[in-house]
Amino acid sequence: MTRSNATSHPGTRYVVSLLGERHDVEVRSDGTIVIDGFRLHASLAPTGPPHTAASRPPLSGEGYSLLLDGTSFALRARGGHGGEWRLELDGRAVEAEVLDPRAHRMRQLSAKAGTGAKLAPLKAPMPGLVVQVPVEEGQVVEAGDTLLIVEAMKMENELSAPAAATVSRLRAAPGDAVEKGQLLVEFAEAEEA
Amino acid sequence: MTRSNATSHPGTRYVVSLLGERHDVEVRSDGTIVIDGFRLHASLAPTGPPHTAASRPPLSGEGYSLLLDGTSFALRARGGHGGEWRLELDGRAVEAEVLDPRAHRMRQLSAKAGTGAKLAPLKAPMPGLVVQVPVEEGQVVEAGDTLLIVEAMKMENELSAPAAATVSRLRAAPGDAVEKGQLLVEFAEAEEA
Amino acid sequence: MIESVLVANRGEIALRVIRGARELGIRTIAVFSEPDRGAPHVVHADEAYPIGPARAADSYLNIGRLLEVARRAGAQSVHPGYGFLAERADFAAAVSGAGLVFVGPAPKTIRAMGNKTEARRRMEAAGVPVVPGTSEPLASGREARGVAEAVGFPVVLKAAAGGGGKGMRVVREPGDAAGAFGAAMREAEAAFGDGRIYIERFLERPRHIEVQLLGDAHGNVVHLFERECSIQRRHQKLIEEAPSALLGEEERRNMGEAAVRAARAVDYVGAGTVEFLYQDGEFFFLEMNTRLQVEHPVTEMVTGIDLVEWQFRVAAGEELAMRQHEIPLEGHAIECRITSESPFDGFLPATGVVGELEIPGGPGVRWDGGIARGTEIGLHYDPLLGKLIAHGTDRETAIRRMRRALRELGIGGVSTSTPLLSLIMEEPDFRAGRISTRYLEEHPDLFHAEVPPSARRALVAAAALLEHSAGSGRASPRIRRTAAPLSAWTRAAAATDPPRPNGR
Amino acid sequence: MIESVLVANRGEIALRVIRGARELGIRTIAVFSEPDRGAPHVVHADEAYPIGPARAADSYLNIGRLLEVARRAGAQSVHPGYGFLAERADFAAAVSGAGLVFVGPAPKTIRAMGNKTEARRRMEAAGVPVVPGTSEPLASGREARGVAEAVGFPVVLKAAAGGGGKGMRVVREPGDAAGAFGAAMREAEAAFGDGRIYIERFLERPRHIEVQLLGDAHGNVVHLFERECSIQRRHQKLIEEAPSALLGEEERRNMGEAAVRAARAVDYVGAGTVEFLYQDGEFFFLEMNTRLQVEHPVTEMVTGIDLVEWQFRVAAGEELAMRQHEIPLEGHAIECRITSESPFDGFLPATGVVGELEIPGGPGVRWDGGIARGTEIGLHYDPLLGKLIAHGTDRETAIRRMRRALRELGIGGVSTSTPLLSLIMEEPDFRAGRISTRYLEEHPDLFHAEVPPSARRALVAAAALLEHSAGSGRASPRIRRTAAPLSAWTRAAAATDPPRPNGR
Repeated sequence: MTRSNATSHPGTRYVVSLLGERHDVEVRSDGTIVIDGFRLHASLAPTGPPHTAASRPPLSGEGYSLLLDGTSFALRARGGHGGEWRLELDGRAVEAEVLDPRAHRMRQLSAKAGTGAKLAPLKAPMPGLVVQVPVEEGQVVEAGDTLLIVEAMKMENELSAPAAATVSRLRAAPGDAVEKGQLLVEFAEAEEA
Repeated sequence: MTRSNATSHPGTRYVVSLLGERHDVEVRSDGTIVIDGFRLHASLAPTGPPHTAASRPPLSGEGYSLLLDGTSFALRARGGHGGEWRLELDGRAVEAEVLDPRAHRMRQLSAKAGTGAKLAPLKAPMPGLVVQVPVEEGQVVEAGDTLLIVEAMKMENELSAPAAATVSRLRAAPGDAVEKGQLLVEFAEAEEA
Repeated sequence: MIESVLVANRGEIALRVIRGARELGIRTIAVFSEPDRGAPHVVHADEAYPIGPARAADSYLNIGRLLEVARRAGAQSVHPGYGFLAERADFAAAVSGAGLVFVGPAPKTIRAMGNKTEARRRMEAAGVPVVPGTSEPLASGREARGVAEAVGFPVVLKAAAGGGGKGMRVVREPGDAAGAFGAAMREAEAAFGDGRIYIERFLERPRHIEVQLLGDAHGNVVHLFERECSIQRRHQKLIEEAPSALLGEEERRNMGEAAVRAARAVDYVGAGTVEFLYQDGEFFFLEMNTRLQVEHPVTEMVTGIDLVEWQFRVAAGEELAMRQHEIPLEGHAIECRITSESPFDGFLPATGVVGELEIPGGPGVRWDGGIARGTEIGLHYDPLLGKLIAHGTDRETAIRRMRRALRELGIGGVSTSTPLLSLIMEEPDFRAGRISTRYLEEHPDLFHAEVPPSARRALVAAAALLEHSAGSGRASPRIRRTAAPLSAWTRAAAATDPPRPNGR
Repeated sequence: MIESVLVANRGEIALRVIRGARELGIRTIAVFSEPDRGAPHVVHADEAYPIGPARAADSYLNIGRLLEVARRAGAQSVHPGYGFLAERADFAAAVSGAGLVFVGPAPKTIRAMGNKTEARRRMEAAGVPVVPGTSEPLASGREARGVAEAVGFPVVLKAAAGGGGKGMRVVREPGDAAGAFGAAMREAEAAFGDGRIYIERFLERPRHIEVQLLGDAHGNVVHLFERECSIQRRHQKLIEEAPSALLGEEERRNMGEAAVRAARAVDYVGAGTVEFLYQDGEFFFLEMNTRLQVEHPVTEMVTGIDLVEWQFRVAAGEELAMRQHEIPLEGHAIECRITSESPFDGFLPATGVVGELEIPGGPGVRWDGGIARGTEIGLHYDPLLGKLIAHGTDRETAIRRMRRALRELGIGGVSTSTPLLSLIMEEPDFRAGRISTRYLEEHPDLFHAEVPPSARRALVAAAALLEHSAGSGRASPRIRRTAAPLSAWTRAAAATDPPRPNGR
């Protein structure tokens, strides 16, 4: 890994957002990649059976071998839409978004317009059956208070408030079967302590 | 397994050619199959990850579970053209051809027209490098005589005559790299012993 | 010998039993619920028959349907595995009543040990130490609070019919007793159809150590040493070892003998386990599991004894071939449970379809799995995908081997416990054997592990290269199978070959 | 201890060495030829570097390039695996010359044993019995014929630099001597770059029994008992076992002691094997392999000793921790070589891309593989895809376990030796231990095994159901993932549920 310097191999630039951080990347035609100013030799090869372009399995990740300055990484990757990739490395799944620099700036500008301080609504982290809802609409809750009990895989899972807030709307009731990502509880602005 | 009898579930008929034999098969809508007059309960299910119709991997076989009157078989299958299937069971690969009865009869009629007694030409059973060709065109060979030596995987493989014959044409010479299935030696009519 | 067996289970344990039976020449008959039609236990059995829809109560717990399949398929015996009907005395009795061999202990033994309060009474009578607590089920949340105050906090509520941590709740303060009682009762009712709950003194930092037993119908009982199963989350075991890193020779012998006394007290026939809690040099009877345990492979690896084989032999009336002093204890084995859970996200259950599947190999590594490419991981059943077991000459070697094997294990398409297990294998307290059932609580850092910088860089590079290769249109996201983009090293190497037009 | 190693090999043995090194905390550096870019040994190593095109002479045999990679990657040692450069004294010398540790014996030891005629002289001097024959390479086909007539037919021609059956020819009649000499010389020249051939008396029905050795730099040498490798085709081993089913205790001790004498005669350091031919109570030195053997896992499974671990320890200068009498011999282990060949078609090499890959698991089973889904099986390298090893309390148990494991093994997309191996596990002479190196010749029926009627029926049914499901257009060959076509049994079962509109 070396500090990047002037080169006769101009590359293609990308902005990669991953694990909450932004990285500037340049993919060069000489088999190197520049990440946040550091240049590395890079080689990526699929390891699974070959597929034709039309037969790429869309539902499970494909295996890849990445060599980065010689260091070997085994990854699985699945492409989504608009530069989204779901990557698996060492048993952990990570979402990445790859944009060209201009698209990234546009995205940032539009995001700034709608910022607020409201607590994000609670969504179901897994599919399951709602067993109990020990709070009511309008109730003030503290961080850690139980909002719902959801049964999944024969275990009860307590979903609790991530911060102090007022419950503005309950979207689930005991007995409901909920899907992963389904909206469960909405909050009003956090109370000042 | 029971002898088939009259049924209210008329099925679809096929002729399956496999391992040199012909089998009459009827697939019924009630979950049974009749093979050469014997009726069995049958259930076939894919075991691999789901693919959309467009993304079926064409280059490697897909796994299937077959239950035949309850007996469990693990197969891999790959479809070809015109009712051809390549099946793998217990580590053995088998080619099958599935035709409707009418197509099968047509096939038989056209085959009868062109039958001859000439020895089939020798084709390369595997890819490799031709090391020696100890016979000449026009030479009379006995069954078991070495026709070519082909090196593959660092071993020499002797290809010998399957029966007495006259070598009519040599299609390979020492030093040639040959593909699997490539024509190597053609024969004239077999000599009468 | 037994000629055929219906395996009344699914997943990795059904496959384990099928393997054991097949090695003995026993015809194997699997059963499957609708979503399990293409599951590995169906594919690997000699025969397989449908038993109903996904819901366990309508399929794997449906005694009538299981016996009907056994009859039609001509099964001579039934193996229950673990979970489902494995500790249901009525099932064992129904199997025997249908003229079939039940591969497990007698109904009266299951009944005696399945009722935790009854088991306590029996153990006290046999001179096996028990944890202070009640012997009767609790009637209400109010009674729970009263009894708890009498025994002294903290206490633990447990399902009388239970096992595996289901219907279990720890209560530290009087005010929590009634609520915990309600939750435990609901879970127990859902899991076992039996909501009875009893109460015990809760040990603060115990180790969970259990002893494997084998008994035959001729009155012989031997123990196969202990397993340490202290690493748990939500009272569910995560990592198990044999032997325990803690016990000395004398403690090992004492505990083994107590376990044998426990088994003799209930005329035990088959493979079973006595679980103990160990704290400060004392051990207390926790419960007896009258079945094969999830973690039985670690015992098999240190003793060389095949427990499933002996379950079948003993069920067929054979006498145990080994006496206590002949049973070896060689090296050390560790098992990691690979579950479909998100360990860094509160162990939330994960679902998906298994894509790529890479199974570790090489010396001293065993994989007991219940999945294949294409297996759908849903929420109907247990989240256990498989078990990775490593054996070495000592604990340190086994841990190093496990770390290596975990790194090789690849399960695409569903989140698993694997990355947490890898971190535990590196953690100094675990490596030193300083563990208790509170290990995970006491090591919260494990759950906030950062992705290391080198891995982060690899992820960034991979994402950029994939997107670059996919092209702007993203219509044909192909990457060449040969090294692409061509590494500069390859080019450098190529440049030492005879000159080429584009050589540098 | 050694801190890093360059593994100068590919396939299953590269992976085996990487696993062993990783467990010791040694950084692993792989090398790869162009077609091996995505191979398992690249994926599983810590680092990997390209070394050239497919042809072994330009990559895996390219000493200069290997040492250049070792230098640039900062490798502290080099492990050669088996094959390729493993028994090339010049490579061992070049590695040492570059200041790196060669994980193997000294160049002079390799040289002494690599030259078969030199080895014979050494062994005779050390009192190790050898087969009657020449100690000098033959100059011509004519000389071959003359010497053969002096020794007495049958004779065997062997490559002086050889091993693994390459460049080997049996001659039974004077007229065949010259032709066989030419073929052997060409093969030896191609395989080893050394066409020298010598001659020996050929034993008609010998067993191939070999002894595993470990030596350290402090003068200690122990043996780890024998392996029986009599089941061979084209002089290439197919099935190996430890211990031999044949040897008695005294023969075992005598052979072990002879092997230790052989090792001491060449100051052996590292893991090595002395191969013997055994016939009618006599054994003869065949050759010594100064490297790890393909079949080393069976020894590891019966002794519990990790041979790769000890290769590294000894190379680092450590003293052997075990003395001869402390080495256990527990149970019985069998290895089956899974090769890309068509056993029912004259063992013709098979090529393809590995599609589905199902690896056996459960108790007593080990898989040492070099393939993954997507691995291209070409003709550039050895056809060994992987090794399946089974261990049990005795030979019968190990065979039953192997039969079970072979049934589980699934390798899609390429023909393998698996179905033949399954048949051998059932064959009465093999099961009774009545084997010799001529076993396969003497059991031609194995190669004409019919597909059994039940399997044929299953194939016919599957073909018809697939075609039926694919439909007339064949555009969308889909089968529903749930049981489809719905089995009549499922329907019958469903009919016992509460009445439904379409229930019967």
